[in-house]
Amino acid sequence: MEYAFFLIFAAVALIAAAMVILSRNPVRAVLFLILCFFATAATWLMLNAEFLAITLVLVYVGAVMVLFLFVVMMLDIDFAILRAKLTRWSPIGLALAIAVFALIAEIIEKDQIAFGQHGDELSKIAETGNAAKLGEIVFTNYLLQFELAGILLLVAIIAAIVLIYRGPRSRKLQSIPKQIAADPKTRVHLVSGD
Amino acid sequence: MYDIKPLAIIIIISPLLGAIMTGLFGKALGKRNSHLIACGLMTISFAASCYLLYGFLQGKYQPWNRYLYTWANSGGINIGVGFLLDNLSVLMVAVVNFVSLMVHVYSIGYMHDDPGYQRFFCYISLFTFAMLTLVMANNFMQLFFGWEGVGVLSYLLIGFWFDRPSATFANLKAFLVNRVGDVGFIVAIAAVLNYTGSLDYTSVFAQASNIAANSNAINLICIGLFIGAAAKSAQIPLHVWLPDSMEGPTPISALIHAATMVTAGVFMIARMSPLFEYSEMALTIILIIGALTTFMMGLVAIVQTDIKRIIAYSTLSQLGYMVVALGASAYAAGILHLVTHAFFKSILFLAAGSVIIALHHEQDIMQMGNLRRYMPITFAAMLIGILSMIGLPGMAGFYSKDLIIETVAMSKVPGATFAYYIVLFSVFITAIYSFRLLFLVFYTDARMSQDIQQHLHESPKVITIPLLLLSIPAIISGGILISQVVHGFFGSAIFVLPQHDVISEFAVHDFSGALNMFLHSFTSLPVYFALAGGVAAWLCYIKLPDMPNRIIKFNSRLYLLLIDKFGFDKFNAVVIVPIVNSIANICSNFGDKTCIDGVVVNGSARVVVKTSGLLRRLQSGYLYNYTFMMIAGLFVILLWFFVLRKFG
Amino acid sequence: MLQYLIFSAILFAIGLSGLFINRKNIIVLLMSIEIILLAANTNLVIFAKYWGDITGQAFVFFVMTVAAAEAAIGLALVVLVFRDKQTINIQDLDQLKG
Amino acid sequence: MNYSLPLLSIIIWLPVFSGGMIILATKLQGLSIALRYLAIIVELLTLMILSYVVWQFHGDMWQMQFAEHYKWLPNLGIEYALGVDGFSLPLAFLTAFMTLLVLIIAPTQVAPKDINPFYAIFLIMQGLMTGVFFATDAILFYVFFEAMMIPMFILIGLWGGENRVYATFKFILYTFIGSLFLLVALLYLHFVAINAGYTGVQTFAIDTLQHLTLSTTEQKYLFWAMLFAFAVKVPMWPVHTWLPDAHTEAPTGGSVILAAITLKIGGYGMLRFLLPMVPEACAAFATTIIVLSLIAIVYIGLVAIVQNDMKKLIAYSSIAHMGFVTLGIFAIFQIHSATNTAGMGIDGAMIQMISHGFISGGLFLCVGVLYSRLHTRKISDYGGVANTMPVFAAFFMLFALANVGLPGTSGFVGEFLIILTSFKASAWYTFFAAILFVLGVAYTLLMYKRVMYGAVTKNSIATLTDLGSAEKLAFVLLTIAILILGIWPNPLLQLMRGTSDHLVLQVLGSN
Amino acid sequence: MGKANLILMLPEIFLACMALLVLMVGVFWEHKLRYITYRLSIFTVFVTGIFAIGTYSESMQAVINNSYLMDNFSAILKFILCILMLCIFLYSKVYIDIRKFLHAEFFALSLFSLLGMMVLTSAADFLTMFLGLELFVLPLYATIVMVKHQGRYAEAAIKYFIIGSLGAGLLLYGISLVYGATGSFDFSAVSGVQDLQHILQLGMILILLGIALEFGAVPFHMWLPDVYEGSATAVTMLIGTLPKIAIFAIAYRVLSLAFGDVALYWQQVILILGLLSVIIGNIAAIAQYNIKRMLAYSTIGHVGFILLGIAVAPQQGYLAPLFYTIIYAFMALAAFALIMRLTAQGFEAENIEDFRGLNRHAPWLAFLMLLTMFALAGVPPLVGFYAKFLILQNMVANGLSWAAILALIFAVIGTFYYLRVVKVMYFEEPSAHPHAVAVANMSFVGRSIVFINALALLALGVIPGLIVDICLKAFR
Repeated sequence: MEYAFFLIFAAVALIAAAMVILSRNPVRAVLFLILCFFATAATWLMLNAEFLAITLVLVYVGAVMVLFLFVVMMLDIDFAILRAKLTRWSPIGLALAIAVFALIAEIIEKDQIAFGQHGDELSKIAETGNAAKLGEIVFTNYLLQFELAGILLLVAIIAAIVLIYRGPRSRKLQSIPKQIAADPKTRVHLVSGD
Repeated sequence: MYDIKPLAIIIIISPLLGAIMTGLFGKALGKRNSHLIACGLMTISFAASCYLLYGFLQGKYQPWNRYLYTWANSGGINIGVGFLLDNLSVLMVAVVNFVSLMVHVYSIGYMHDDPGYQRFFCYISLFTFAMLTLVMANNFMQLFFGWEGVGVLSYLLIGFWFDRPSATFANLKAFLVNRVGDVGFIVAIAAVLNYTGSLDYTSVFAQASNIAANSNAINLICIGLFIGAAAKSAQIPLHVWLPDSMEGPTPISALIHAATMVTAGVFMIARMSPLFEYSEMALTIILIIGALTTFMMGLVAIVQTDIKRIIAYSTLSQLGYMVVALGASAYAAGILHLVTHAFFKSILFLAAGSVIIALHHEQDIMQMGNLRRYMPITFAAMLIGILSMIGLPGMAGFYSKDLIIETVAMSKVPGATFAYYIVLFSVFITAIYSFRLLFLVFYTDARMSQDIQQHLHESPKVITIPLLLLSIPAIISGGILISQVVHGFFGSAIFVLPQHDVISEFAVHDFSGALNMFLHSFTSLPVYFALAGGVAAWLCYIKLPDMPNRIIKFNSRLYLLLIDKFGFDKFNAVVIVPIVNSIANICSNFGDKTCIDGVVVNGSARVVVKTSGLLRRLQSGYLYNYTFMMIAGLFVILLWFFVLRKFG
Repeated sequence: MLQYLIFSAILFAIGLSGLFINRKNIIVLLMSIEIILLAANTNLVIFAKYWGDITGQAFVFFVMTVAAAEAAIGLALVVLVFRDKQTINIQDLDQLKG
Repeated sequence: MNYSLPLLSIIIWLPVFSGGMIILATKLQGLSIALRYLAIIVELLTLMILSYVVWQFHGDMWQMQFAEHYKWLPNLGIEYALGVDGFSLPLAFLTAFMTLLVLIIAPTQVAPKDINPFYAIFLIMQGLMTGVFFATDAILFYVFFEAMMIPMFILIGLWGGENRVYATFKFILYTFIGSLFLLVALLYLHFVAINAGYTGVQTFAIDTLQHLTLSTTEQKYLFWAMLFAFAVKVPMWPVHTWLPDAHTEAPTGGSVILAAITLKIGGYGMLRFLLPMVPEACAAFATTIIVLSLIAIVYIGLVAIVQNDMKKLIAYSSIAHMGFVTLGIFAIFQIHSATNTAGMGIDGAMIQMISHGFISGGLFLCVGVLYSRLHTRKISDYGGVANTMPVFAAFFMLFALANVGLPGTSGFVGEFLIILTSFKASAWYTFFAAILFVLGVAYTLLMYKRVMYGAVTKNSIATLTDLGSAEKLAFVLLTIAILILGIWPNPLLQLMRGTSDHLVLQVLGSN
Repeated sequence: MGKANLILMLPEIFLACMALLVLMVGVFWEHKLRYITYRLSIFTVFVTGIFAIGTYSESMQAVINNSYLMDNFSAILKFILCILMLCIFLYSKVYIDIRKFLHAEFFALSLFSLLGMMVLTSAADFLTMFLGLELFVLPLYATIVMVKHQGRYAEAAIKYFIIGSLGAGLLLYGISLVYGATGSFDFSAVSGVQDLQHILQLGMILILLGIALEFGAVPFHMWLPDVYEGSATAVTMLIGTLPKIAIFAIAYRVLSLAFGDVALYWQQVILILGLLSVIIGNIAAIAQYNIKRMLAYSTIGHVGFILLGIAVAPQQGYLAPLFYTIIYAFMALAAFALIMRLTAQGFEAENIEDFRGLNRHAPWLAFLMLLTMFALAGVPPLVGFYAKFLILQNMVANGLSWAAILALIFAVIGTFYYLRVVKVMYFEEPSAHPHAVAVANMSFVGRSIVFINALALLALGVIPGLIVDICLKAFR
């Protein structure tokens, strides 16, 4: 049962992911990505990562993806130009992607890895709520890293501001001398009738 | 027992000093002082050498062999600079100094108006120094030093008038040909060192019989040495430089290209007799080459029209005689001919020089004629020279040449019989070209322009006196020296194996004093050959002047061959030079420029640049290309790591 | 468990291929990177379960922070590029090459 | 022997620092003349110290004398170690001597405003090249070996001919490619030394590296690696093509130093590294090297004949003459009988190097004299110069004759000794080597003929002025050197007697 | 996390606080006191450096929660990072001033980036490493864009960003796999792994490649030239120097602490990457006309050498690559600083042609550039030689003479393009438009330090023992 769910969600996630890179419309791509995240979050739930799954949905889908969507829409993009067509090189790219995957899968498969080889601690933790446990670790063992992550976010904020901010826009104040000095000849353009 | 070291040093240093003074300070000294210094120092040297020769003739001095200083000590071998004075070298020294002195004096007159006056004296003094070093050397290094020294001075003197293209062509040719010979020479010297472990004459000669055990070694050494000698003494086929060398001033032709340098080869072989004796092969080659040179060059001399070239070819022919004598192991005879030839050939050249000056540098005998009326002394000297050369009984040349012919006849070296007939016949040829020269220059009608004819007069005293002084030994030296020579004057200096010793054989069987030899000559063939030659020349050039042309018409092919000098020059010019040139061009253009530089050096640079351009194009600027390549790289590395490495 | 790993590997491969198969839109590149990070995160979650070790999940937590930061900067850059060139076509980003 | 002063260091660094100072002070216009004299004084001082070293030197010893050891990079086993022996001393002296000549003649060659930097570069270069000869630590050697390329590069580039850029790059890349193999070889030897139990600063000492036991395979690889470095410098056929270009494009002084000194570093390197370190491989490949040398002699001799640029011709002639050096060095491996006479080959090679320094230096100076007057190197632009420049003609002739190996000049001594040695290996070697006697005459004197002889047909030549006093001084000094070495080479031979004998013993063993 | 440990972290803490302070000061006082943030930043870096070297001690090695390692290595590297940062600030003050981005944001971002790099030098687990890496690259993306440089900055930044993120992705995926094999993020945990070798090694390779990507090694090098060219010189200087040290540091940590036991597996990979980098970097540089682009390719070549050093480091020690990295950073610093010296307002000395005939106008500048170029080329007696020397020595000692020769051949080919710069400066006539040398494009202090920087390449060449000793101390 769980396996079937996994298969369904995995399939959805993968198809969505594929559509992200294949879709011709960026808005759709973002939406597919959101779908992909949702589906993946579902699989995470099956892996006893409830808190993370929720976070993924909340933070990613709720914030990051919306940001994406926002940017896509805000930028006045001529989608016609961006309509990606599969070029003649695409098969090679596809082959490469498949090859990379096959290789990774082949390597991983050799190790005969399976759940349960080291017990199932997480299920037990999940019963008490893994958010608490996670918080415990993050604020003790990984305090330093937590601080760093904080700085990282600060940096991201600064960076984003620095990148987008175009300096103080001059306020539109009335300039009396300018108005007085204005010459009608420069202001009025006579357009010939024909 | 007197120490003769000071004498030796005086002899050798004087010319060097003269050269240095005239060379470095010539401009400051002025012409007059320069020639006074040069001639004065030569006189000192000559006097010392006469004293020395006298001492040796008297038996007052013994052969003297001493090192002055160590030139190089390397690899356990000591190479020194020193002198070997024995009868052979002392005689040579005297001859060289005498001729050199005469030429010095003669040059005062001959070179009088030349802008390079001091330079000339510097050169000839330096030449004398080099020649003396060669002669007095007691080891191979020094021999080579002198050998090259005379070669270089010859080069410089042939090219003395360096603004003449022909002169600079000739001197380079001379040096080149000599260098070809030096290849053989230096290989031989190296072989000597290799087989004997020494370069010192005494110790090398002491081991000669040991080397002889290895016939390859002795043959290599002797043939190598002979190649050197052949170049210096202008034997076929390395003779081509000598006729051209006549581009130099005439005194030079007399000194270098008649009396001294060209005979260095002969001297050297005589000096090396202890080695040559053991190499029958080398002796045969020497014999044959010498005989061919005698004959062929004599023939060429007949058709030449340039007065100096005729004499030059005659020199070649006479050198051939000497070489033949060496080949027959009659080293003493060769040396004797060398001495007498030095005198009479100097006369011929100097007299020719006198004629040339008188005719304002006209050298074509077809533009001369009847000069005996205007230049009696020159004529007399020339006549003496020619008579001596053709071997008129009693003259110096007679004794030496007759001795050669006799000894060759006795020799049992393979090829001796062939050589004998050739040298015998060459007597005839000698007479023809000699008399042709004499007749065309001094007899017949004057063919020079009126202008010149009116100003014809005998040359000044500085020119005629040396001529006359040289005439004396040209007449008497043979008669004086013959019995000494035949009776082992050279003593230990020349070594002959008993089975080769034709001179002793001659001394025992046929020789009973110079006078008897003179008398006896009228019963032998050579004199009649010479006479026949004289008559033939008389017929052709005085009695029947159109005879030569008829002969030419009759056998024009031979004539052309002779005009072509048997084609040696043509061969060099048409075959050797172009081949060398084209090989050089191939090496330069194909080898260096195309292959090494073009393909390897610049080629690799081009490959790098091409690759660089390719990489530039790969760096297309498109992000997806970058990522594609990165991921492809990632894939390849993973593939290699996990699959191809057969890991796991 | 292998299927989970393969799932994330496929995600990873899709993410990678998104970087070069797409030739037009920079935003898709950003999304591809998100997919790659997602694959990594999924891996971490899988292995956290395998080891029964919560630190794996903690790592994911941090990665998500980083990813958000990256996304912010990335989008800012996209905006910038658009302002600069009036396009976000990858093929127009070819001034720097060679 | 207790030397209080580090004489060798002074000899190296005095010129380098003076050169640096001169460069620094170049801007000060008022000092221009003073700096020029400073350079000459420094040069003379260096020569005096060197003469003192020569005077105090024991020629019969093979050990390094005047040795200096200072800590430099103890962690890496590298030491600042200097010393002289019979090989390095004459070459160091040659370096200083030739630099002096270049300094003397420089004012006639470069523009007055350039003279101080020109001097400075030569002083620096001299110091570095002397360092190459004095270094007894392999890495120190290598550092000097490479470092001297920098001033040379700038020198040719700044004052060279039209094609100088190509020439400098070719030159420097060729040399770098060569020397990288040397570096790797030295590192390998160092590695072997460490494994053999050497520690500390010994691990890069040349002396240590000479005493390692190496397998035959190792020797072979090391041989080729080191050979390549030195073969480029020498240069041997077929890695010689940098030389004609570099020589041709370099300013006169540069050509002089290139020909006189840098080529010698190759030969010196062979004597110092190749032979003692990998004797077995040297013996194994001797035939190859000898054949290459003979090709250099004959092939390059031929190539030289058809050159129409004087400097190129002399450059090719240098290659051919350096062929004798390699021939002499490697012929000793094939002497079957009486190996104790092998020293002659080494001696010959050394003398040939010294002598070639003088002669090629002289010839390049000659071309420089002509170039400074007519600004062309093409042979066909000349003709009949002897008419207008008789004194110059005399010197030129002397150098030309020395170049063809005339006995009595230094050119003969080395070639003679090498030829004598080569016969002990094979008569054929001697024969082919002796061919240079003919080819040498052909190219040298043919050039002389075309440049100097003949009638004056061009206006430019009719107005030539003969040598100035500076040029005369330089030529006289060179002439004296050439003649003394030619007439009495024995003192020089005795100077390196001990070193040469020791090398033979080291390489061939006691027979 | 005890008190003592926190003191050891003083440099980082101080730096982080000061960076924030700079930001605040910038907001409130910058418009009044123009250079206050600049001065504050200088002060910060200076003091941080002192604190960093203060953490050096002969015997101490402190670990914070298995994830942060304070030892001599980190102390010395942090100190060097601070020196480099200080130099960059000093060099580029005027440059950024006339380009109007001398603002708190620039300094704050630079300081945060420095913080990230300092974290990297001390990181002892994968999480810290990952965060450090991100912390140091993210500000760099932003700084590229801050300086509106010839309209290509955005392209450069986005390329850097995408590829940097790809690198982070690879790294992260690799980390996840290693975590899968070990169950821990500590570097030290890796050594105990018995089973799951494949996963471990796949993870290891991916981590290595991620690091290689940040390094700019072939085949992950393609971002480097574009970023170098597209950034303003001050930023290129930043990108071209410090990160190399930080990335070397993390490579050292990961390879020695985590993968030290399985060195045999990764050595070959690194060797191949190194060789490829040396080959392709040097060859590609030849065809360049833009000097920054050329230096980028040359960087690839140098990175190749560092990787070669790393490849043999398990046997021979990390001294050689560390030495190389430090020396390289200083050489690159000098090179970019000298390029900066030729700039003027509205003019960037970008093309090699701009150096034409420099010797005529500014002999000193030309001479310093010459020293730098020869140093980069690795010609003795300049210090670049010893860097190569050490690497080669290690390679030969490891039996890789063939690779040493191969690398050297391409290094020699690389000499060509360095010499071409010298050629242009010395052997060619000045071009039509004058050099900007006369313009005050660097403060006096900056100029003096550039002078010292370039001459040090020569001086250290004469006494290279100094830096070698420092590097040796790092591993004590």
